Amino acid sequence: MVMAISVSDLSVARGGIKVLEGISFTLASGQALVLRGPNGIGKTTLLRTIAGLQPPISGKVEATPESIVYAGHTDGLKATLSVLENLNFWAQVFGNKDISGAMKQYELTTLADRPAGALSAGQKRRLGLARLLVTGRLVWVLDEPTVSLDRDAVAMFAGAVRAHLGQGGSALMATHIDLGLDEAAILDVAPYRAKAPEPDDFDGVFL
Amino acid sequence: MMPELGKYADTVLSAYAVSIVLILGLVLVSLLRAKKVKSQLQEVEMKAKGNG
Amino acid sequence: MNSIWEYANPKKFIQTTDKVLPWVSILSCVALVVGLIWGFFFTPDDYRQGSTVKIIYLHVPSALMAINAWMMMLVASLIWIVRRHHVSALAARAAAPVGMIMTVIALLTGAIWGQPMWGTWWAWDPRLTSFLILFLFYLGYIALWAAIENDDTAADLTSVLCLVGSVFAVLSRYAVNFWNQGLHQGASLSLDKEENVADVFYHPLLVCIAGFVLLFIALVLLRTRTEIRARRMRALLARERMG
Amino acid sequence: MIALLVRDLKLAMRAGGGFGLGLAFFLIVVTLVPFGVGPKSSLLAAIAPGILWLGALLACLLSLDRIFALDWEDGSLDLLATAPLPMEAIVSVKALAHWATTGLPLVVAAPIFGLLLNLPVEGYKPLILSLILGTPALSVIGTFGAALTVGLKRGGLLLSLLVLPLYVPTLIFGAEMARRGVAGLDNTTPMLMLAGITCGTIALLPFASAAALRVNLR
Repeated sequence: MVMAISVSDLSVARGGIKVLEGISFTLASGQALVLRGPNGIGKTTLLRTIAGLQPPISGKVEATPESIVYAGHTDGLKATLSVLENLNFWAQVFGNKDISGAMKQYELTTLADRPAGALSAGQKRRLGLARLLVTGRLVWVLDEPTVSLDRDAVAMFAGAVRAHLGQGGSALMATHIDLGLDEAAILDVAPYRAKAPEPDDFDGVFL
Repeated sequence: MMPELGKYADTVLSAYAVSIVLILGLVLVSLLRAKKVKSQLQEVEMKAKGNG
Repeated sequence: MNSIWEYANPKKFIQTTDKVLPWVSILSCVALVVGLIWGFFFTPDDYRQGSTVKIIYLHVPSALMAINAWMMMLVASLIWIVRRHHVSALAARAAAPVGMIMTVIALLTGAIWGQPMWGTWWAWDPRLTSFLILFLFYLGYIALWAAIENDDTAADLTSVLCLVGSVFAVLSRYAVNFWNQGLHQGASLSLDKEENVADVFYHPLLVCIAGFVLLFIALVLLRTRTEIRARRMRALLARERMG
Repeated sequence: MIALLVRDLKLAMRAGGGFGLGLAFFLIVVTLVPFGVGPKSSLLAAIAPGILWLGALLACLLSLDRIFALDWEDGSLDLLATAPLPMEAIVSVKALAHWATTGLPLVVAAPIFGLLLNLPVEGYKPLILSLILGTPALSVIGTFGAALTVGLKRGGLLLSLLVLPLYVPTLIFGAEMARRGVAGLDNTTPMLMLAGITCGTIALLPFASAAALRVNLR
């Protein structure tokens, strides 16, 4: 079994304040892991840290370099570009050409020439998720991927994830919706909430 | 005791006045802020210790 | 094994400056009072500039400190970038307004001096212009600190700005020199003091410079302490919201 | 990288404002100057290089906050940061796209505006050359300012305050080069200095911009 991500004793901070600490898990290829936890606990921060957008306070994130692709709350779409152009752009950035599979998977073919600004919220999200397929990367790090998707679209997404896992990919996501992915492991991050430090500890980090 | 400043008295005196006002202003602002922040911190610290 | 970096610990810094700050303050007061009184009351007039020569006791030290303050900020920024000591970043932040006031004093005393000497409050003399640009750099630096909420982000970004700004400040200095040469001949408007500073003026000037240096140190120490406390207060408040 | 450049240029075209707004602003500045200083053609000719340089600088400044702000808002910047492009490359491409949409049109249009301001015939070559050499530096420096202020809600004014002092050397040497050219003097020194500043900023500043952007994405 190949390791996709290995996180050991990770602490992350949002706005200079530690929110989660002591998180360890491993994600093998072909596996999915769903992060659960109440709002504001730091799931987004954790995912951004794993994606390499921000440095951890302590601990390590190990992953094959250039294997992670991140998708956040926003889809990074340009309203004036068409669906095709948006997707083509991301495919080119990641050095790929073929986007037909992604278009088909998320049923975007009929929308191909529509400017992204004229899509509904759910359609935009589908386009955002289709971006994952054209990157050709193995590890998906997804933050609330199913927001504003209807039931059919959620099924589409679940199908895409399953196919991705089947090809040796892996997925790490924060979501509250039951995707119907029985094989996905669940990690509740609530117990890892950072404890407030002692106020007397007047140290280099001021707390 | 005032030295003879001649025709440039206004110039010299205004230069000294402006500079001294600015320096004293800076010192005063720094001191006041130092005092304010110090007392605020003490308050917050009391509260923090009280809670935890 | 007392390393100098020990003082980069905020608590240690406050403890140490508790003892140092009063002495520096008293010394700077003494030096300033002695230097300025010596300069103002007990020096003769210059044969060309008359009594306006007395302005150099304010103008030269403040101009020196305006530049040195930026240098100090540059060093502090580098220390923050390389070693990530919070006190260093906060010291840079604390020094900026002091440096800016020094720049203003240098500009104002220069303008006041120029009025009778050159017949105009302002001339686009290379030195005056450079100081105006330096003032703009200070403004931008302080504004950037004030605009960013997250302290570490602000420290990082202002450090980068300070580094880049330093390079551009030096470039501007040369550019301005070049630019003015091309238009008028700067010699008659030169602010060059060295040539007419005789010993009678020189000794009180040295005392004044020492006074300004000590004043700068005292103010920066005081303001850094304030910044450390403000920072800790924000951290405590944030912790409260968290818990 | 080419994909990013093409996308940015496409966006600038689609939005309509990209090429047009900067030029329109430039035109307005040039139109307003005679109202401010009087219609005497000799005076206008004397200040034409300076006005054109200032106009270029302000037109450039206007569009700076758009360099990263739009990509920041819609999340593209996060995604680009995790893409297989180094941040330095992203920043450089952004600066290039900005130059292509503001600097380049200004260079092309400068002769027409020079005409409006009675620029003497021998002034055109040095003016255009100085703009070609100088405007890339304006874009690169502006990108640095935009990277510093990208996360800020009301960064526009702060951006100007940060960037304008950094523009001083470029403006001085650029305008000086054009002015000396108009006066028929030797302008090799300012030309070399201008070229040096542009090369230096292009080579070094993207590293600072990339560092600032990384900090802002945290």
